[in-house]
Amino acid sequence: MLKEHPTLRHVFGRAGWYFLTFLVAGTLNFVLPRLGDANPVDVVMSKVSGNIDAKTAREKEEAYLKEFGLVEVDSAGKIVRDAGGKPVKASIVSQFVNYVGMCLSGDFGTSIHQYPKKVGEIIKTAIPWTIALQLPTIVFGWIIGNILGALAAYKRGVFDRLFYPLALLASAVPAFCFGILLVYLFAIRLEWFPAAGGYSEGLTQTLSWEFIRSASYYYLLPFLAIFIPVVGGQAIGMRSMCIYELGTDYVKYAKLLGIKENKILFYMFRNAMLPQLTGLALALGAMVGGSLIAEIVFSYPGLGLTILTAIQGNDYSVITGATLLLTVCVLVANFSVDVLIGFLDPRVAAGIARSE
Amino acid sequence: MSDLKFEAKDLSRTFGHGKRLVTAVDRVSFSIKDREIVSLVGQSGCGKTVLAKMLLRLEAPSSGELLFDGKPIGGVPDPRQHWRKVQAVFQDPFSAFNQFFTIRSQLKGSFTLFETKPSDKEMEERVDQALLAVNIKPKEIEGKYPFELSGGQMQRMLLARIFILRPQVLIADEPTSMVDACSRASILEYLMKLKQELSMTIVFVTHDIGLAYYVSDSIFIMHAGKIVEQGPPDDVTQRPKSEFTKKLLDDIPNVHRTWIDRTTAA
Amino acid sequence: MSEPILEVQDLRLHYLTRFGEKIHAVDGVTFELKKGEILGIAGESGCGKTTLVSGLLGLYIPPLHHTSGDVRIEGKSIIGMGVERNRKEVLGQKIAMIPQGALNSLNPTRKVKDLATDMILAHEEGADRKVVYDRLRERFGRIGLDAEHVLNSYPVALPAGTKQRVVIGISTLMNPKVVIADEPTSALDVSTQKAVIRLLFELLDQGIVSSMLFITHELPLLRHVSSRIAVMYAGEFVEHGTTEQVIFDGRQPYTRALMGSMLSAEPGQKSKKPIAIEGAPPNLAKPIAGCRFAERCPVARLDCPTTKQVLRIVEGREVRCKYAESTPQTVGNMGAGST
Amino acid sequence: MFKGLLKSPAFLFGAGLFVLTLLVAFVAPVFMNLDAKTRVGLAYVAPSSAHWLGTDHLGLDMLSRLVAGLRSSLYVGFLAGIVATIVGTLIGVYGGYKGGLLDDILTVLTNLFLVIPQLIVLILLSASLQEGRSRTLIALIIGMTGWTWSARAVRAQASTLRSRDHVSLARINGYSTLGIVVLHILPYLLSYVFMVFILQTAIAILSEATISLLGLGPYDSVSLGTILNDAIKSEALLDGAWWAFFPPMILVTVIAFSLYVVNTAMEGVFNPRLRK
Repeated sequence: MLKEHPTLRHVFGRAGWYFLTFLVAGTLNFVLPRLGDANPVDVVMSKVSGNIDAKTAREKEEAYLKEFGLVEVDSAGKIVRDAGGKPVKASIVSQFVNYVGMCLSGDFGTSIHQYPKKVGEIIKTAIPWTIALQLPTIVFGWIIGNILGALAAYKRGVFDRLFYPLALLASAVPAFCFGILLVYLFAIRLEWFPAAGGYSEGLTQTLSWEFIRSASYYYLLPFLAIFIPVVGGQAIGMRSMCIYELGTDYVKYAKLLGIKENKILFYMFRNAMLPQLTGLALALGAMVGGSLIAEIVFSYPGLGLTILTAIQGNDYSVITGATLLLTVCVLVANFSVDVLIGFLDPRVAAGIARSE
Repeated sequence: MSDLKFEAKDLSRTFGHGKRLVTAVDRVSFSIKDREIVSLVGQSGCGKTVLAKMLLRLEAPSSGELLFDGKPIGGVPDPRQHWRKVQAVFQDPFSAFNQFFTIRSQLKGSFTLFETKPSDKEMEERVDQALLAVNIKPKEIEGKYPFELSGGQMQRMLLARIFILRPQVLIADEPTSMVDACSRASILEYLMKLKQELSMTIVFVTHDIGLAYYVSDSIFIMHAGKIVEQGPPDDVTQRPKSEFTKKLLDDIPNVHRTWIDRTTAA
Repeated sequence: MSEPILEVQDLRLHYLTRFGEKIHAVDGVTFELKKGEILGIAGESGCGKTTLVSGLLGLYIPPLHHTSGDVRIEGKSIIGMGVERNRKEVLGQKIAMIPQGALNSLNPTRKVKDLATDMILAHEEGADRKVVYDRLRERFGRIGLDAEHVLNSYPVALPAGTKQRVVIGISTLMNPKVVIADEPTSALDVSTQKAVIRLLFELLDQGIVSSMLFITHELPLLRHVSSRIAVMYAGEFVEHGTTEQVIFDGRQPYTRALMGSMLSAEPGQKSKKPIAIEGAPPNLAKPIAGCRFAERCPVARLDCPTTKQVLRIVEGREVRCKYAESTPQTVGNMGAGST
Repeated sequence: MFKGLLKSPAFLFGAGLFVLTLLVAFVAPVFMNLDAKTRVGLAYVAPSSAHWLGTDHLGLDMLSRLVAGLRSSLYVGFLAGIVATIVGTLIGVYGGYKGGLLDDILTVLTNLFLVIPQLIVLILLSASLQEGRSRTLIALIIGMTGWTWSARAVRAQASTLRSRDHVSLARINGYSTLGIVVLHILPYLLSYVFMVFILQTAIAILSEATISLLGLGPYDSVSLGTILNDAIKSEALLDGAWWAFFPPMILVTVIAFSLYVVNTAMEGVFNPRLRK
């Protein structure tokens, strides 16, 4: 059946590929925090053990060890102990099995810093903010950047000569630097916009008109901080893609046929856009990473801030939970772009183009 | 030892696997005699270049047998032994040389193949001789890089390399197709000179049946990976047996024969 | 004879290099093309034939510039008419191009019918798409294509021979007065080449196109294609006559060399010896006093490099060689008599 | 070929800008009395003739810190750039030239790590390293996680070279695989690999700044990123102490921008299709 539907086959192929990527990413998420010699529980204990007695400290430590799946647990949920009454350390394999089981049930563990708050809960409040900020920004940035890049390639001359260095500069400015500049200028100096947060403090997160207005007001600066570098980077890529397309045989032929200029521009734009989409899929990870840091500059209540607080509080379970979820988001976004390519590129539809 | 240079039995070469399996050379059998000029004639994609690369030991056969001097080509562990005896000139002389080194140093690089490298002085002398053999004064190319010469000159550099290496067999892959019509004749002249001076066996790979007819003792017509017809040039071109050869000969424009009958075309 | 469709009068074109040098790539070309006629132009890479084509289309995109001379189609000059008018009234409408790389000439992300419709709409604004589609179906069927299938395909799905046909079909949709075929067959195998040339004949015989220029680097091929042949070297026509004259009795030594380089598979060919000509065409940035081929000519005489050569009529054809009358038969060997 | 670069105004501008930052980092300390370790006044003292860029949150001389930070950032950038370029080039050239099963595996791995955000791997690794986080280790980590796109790019280039006639000719000339790669493949990739190196360096400097901002910067030295992190943590932004965050910000941007300009200028010179 799939044979007659190359686009569908492409979609399934990509889905399988991203699932494989997810498995690798998930494994990394498990392995990397365990690479260093720092044991998360030791780190936490060193912070909390100062003003408690030895017994409470040991109970606390054991609770943490269990929470982290670092000790063997019997079927009744009790810690397995050796002859000396010490908890038996879980083998790396059983740790991994435990980890996979928890991930599958959507349980990312318990926060250390905000004990006994569940990690899932913390992330759940942060993730809508990050998606609401980044998704539209990257999509619009991509569209506007591509239009500007195509214009520069087509017009050349003065427009290109002014626009190109600016686009290069915009793509070189890290989102966080741009964010700091915006906060300093428009929030601290001019006081036109708020310097930090996602909405006015007194409000509750409901879908009230007042809340939306406040959130939009807080949205503008972080939006610009991410938007401008994305536009710059995309415009530069699109510009060189379009210059390439303008030199191809099919454009020359279309000119020889007397086809109208704007029609040829449309050909160029469409064909240059396809590799730009592939490029977007590849750059998405870096873009999201950069934007995350920009969120921090604005103390935006998204994942960036969550990760920062977790790092400052050595909150391992939150760090790993947040990064895992972020990876999933990036992979889903990547997959969507790939599916989009499958529908837009007739070469995929004809079953000719690649499916890595 | 027989007087056969190459012998192939059911020789095949495939690329890829599964659904994407492409058979470039499909169970061909042939023999090439010592000091013979054989032409592999076919259109692009017929498998002639892949077959030539197998003769050169640049591609390994997927199945079947390919003997050189009675022994399997892949049997000798060091391929350099094969390349001392079997050498090649390529279609595009510009891409055949490395643009980062002078032509002279690359010609000298051919001595890498020798079992015992001659002294530097002898190498220089032999390069000079080879250059003179293709009618180029050593001074003309002194300090020059490939992109500084014309296509005809570069093709002669490839031939000069053969004069240095003096192999028993030369595989010539479309040596005249990238050269302007005017220079084509001179390239042919040098090839014939090589053949006479070194009493070489030459395997010509070409799409031009006229050229094949002109130079060869034997012609192999290739189509879709198979050798569809082989024999002496007069038999193959004047009394073709295979339908493919007949169509090929019919489709080649020939100034002395009606090619397209315009009265029936309308 | 009927009125000429295309008249080219002493056309001169030059490129302006970054260093302000003028390269005179086409240097005084004159010819006419009548209804139903095919003129072959033969020359090797760098002889100026591709530049000549741009000139004939009226496309002067820097660094290419028009120096002097005129190009007229049905009596009307197409030189100096603004880009937009040139696009609408000339390109594809009066002169159509069949480009060299047909395989890459079709927009890979556009169905054949959409590209063809774009072509028609570019010249007939506001045409009804339904009517246009019927017209496309009719025309594609006429040139031997499975119209319904081909029109609804993307180029990637079509085999090379079909793609070549599609390009020819689209180029000639507006029934152009002149078709310029620029090496349309050089990338094809001989069987497809034959089919393509047959198709070009059909278009001419059916009156879809009025006249044709066939440009190639293979002079012998023109034997079967054109009624007249012009041989081009270093920006000039060096010989211009009927196909019989040029192919079998070329008087410019260069024409002979081009003919001699072709070997055909027939008895008697083995004994002939092709004449080797070395060297490269001259640099066109500098003025050349004498014959442009003198440096490479195997029968050049002492005064050839210094005497200005003009096109003159020798035995019914134009030739640019002072010693055309006595060009020895030994140059090349496609001598007359073997017809 | 490299002469073309010296005629390109964009290249000269970008390279000039970058050299300027090098001068600030390595020549300025020779002429100026810089000390990044001693308190010279209160926190966030505004710039004066004695302290051109004022003081930071601890009352240290900002200019001294900045120069030290710039050196660290450049060190991390170059080291990570070199590691990523070498790893990427080796994997790319091997895969592109040799092909085969190992190439297939490497290609799958490369594409896998290409979509997993580098930042996430950096965060997880740096967080688990704790006190062991020296700037050298950070550079190595950035390099070892950043090679993927350069491997992919180099592989594509190398595989087109593999089927080139001059490589076939080198083979039948009897050159060893190493000889072919060194003499007949790498020279063709040289300008390309250099461009990869420049981009990798720029990206590494940005990456270091990014993880330092998260508080995962080097423990053993100050870098542009840690200066920024200090400024943000100590609320220099809200205090209006612009000298605490603008200078490191500008330096990071100038380095990235100048390297981007150099890279695109090189592309323009080496890739004639973009020229006009």
